[in-house]
Amino acid sequence: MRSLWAAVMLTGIYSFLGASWMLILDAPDVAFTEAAVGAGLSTVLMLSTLALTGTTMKKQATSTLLPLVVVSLTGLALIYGTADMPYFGDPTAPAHQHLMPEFMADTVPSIHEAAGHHAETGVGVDNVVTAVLASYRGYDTLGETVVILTAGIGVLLILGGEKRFSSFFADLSLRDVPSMRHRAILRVATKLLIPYILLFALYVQFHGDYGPGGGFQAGVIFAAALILYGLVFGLRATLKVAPPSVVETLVALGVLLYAGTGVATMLLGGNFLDYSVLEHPLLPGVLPHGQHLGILLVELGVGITVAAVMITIFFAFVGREHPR
Amino acid sequence: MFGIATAAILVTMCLALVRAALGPTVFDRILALNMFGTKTVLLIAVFGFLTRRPDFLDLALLYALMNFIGVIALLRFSRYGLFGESELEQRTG
Amino acid sequence: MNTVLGLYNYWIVIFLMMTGFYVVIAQGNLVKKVIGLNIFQISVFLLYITIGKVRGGTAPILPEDVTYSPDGLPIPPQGFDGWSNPLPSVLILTAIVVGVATTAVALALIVRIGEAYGTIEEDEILALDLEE
Amino acid sequence: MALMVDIVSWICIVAGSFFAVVGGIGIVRLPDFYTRMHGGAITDTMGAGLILLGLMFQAGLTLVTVKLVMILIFIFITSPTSCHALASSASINSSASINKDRSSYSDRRDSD
Repeated sequence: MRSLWAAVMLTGIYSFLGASWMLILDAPDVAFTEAAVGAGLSTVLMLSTLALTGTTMKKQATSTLLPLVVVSLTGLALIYGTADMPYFGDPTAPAHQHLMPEFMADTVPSIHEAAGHHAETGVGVDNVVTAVLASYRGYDTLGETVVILTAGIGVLLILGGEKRFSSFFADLSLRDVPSMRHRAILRVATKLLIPYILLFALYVQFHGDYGPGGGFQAGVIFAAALILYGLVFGLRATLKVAPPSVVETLVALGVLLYAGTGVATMLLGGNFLDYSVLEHPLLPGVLPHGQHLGILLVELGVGITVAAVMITIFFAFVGREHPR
Repeated sequence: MFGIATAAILVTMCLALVRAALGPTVFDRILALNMFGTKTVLLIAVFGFLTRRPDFLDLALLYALMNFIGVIALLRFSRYGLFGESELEQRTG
Repeated sequence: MNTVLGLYNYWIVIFLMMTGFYVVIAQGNLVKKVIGLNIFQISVFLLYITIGKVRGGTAPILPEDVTYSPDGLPIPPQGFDGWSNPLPSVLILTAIVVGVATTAVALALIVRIGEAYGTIEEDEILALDLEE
Repeated sequence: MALMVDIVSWICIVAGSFFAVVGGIGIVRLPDFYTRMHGGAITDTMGAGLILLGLMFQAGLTLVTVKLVMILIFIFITSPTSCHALASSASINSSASINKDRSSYSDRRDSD
């Protein structure tokens, strides 16, 4: 396909399809993330890159035979390798024998935990994926959050040049890139929708313990709301809503909250990110305790960092566009 | 019943894909993409009932949202969009 | 399904993976390469998710009124035989967001390359490098 | 009573599926972009509306219905908006490709 633009669009459809497949394969959390990220954010990022670099590609001069041979051979080797893999959906597959039963048995619904069952060992959230993500594999998730932070800083360094970040953004606000301001219907519809999108993001953030959702998804949805605002109202208006200095602080604050929770558990006598020690006497039955509280804090940190990094990346790309 | 709905939605999705592949204009493709997205929303809603766990409808809402953002972004960044070629200057190429 | 055909999920994933791989090595345009990497990435995600699926299982989200079997395992809701594995979901969930962050870095690099060289075609960039 | 609700929801879902397929055929078969928008719009209004209504009857007065209503409202706001944006940018950029489409449309109409 010559038009990169159509290629990006079809990638979006592919991502939608992939997400639907993930939903059917019992992974609603992943489908949630993939839909938000693949179909929404990465499409926006690729399109903004195309706006900067041109939308057509030149005809291929080299032969496509060699790559085709290489790809076919690799594919055949991989298919040969699958012969030893467990069958699709096999409940006795090795992946389901180790750790998974422990995760399932130790995670109890929050209601049970409040009633005192399993309280000393279990993680009291309904969504086992959230429990594993934030508690059993808390170190790993901390690492991932730091990777996202690093990527955000990397994009700023690459696109922002040698200037300080805040002055880079101060520059941006002086220029105005094309917006859809003059489109009345779009503007009104967007204004109607954005509060509900933000509310939905908060719902996803705090409902992640009970159903599909959590910090990663909520952060992306929150950023998507601001990106929608930026697409319709222009960069200058968005910079007023989300001042760069605030976003910049939030990028670091999220990771700080996550790691700070870990340090707090250490100060309370537990291990790093061992939330069982986070017990407190305030409002029993209303405020979450122990593991649940820790998961809530950690997911909040993840959500803040993800949202802030995505907004920063969007600013950096859109701000690079030529002023009119 | 849910089976019928699922089948109908899948057929519609395929038809939308046909239009996305055929084109011929860029707007036809966006239209097909938009329709594909709405049909995915419906599919997820019906699929929840089909598998007797309809608690995952948040996903359908998210899909509808992302679909909207995608279409707006396509119109915003493409030179075919609401600004035309003259307004959004191409840096290179 | 316990024949060799029961491996079909891996074959689909491998086909998708190789499509992405082909785009990466056959296309000269850098944005196209990133798109190829994206396709590859999503197929790796799908690989993990298909491994996590258990036949007759349901999503590992416990209903509020869940009951436990004598060996301490939660009993799935009516109509299901088990739970799907939550672990691949966790791994992939974080990987997706990290994936988009790294894609953003790649795209930022492409933007800078486009500004410095005036093109994002690989062969033209190499030719310009040779001239220097 | 339960049977009545079931029958109503059946009718809604089947009718919605019918409209969805009709719209799908429309988007492939109709001759030019502006008429194809019509096909796309039918799946978004009648198709989505009726199917979601049928699902609401199935769910009864629960949280699920609330979510379905939210989805319905969302689709009913976003779908006309994006259609409007699409149509207006198509008419602004009445570039060669669109005109070509239009002429093929009029050609076909003349030959009929």
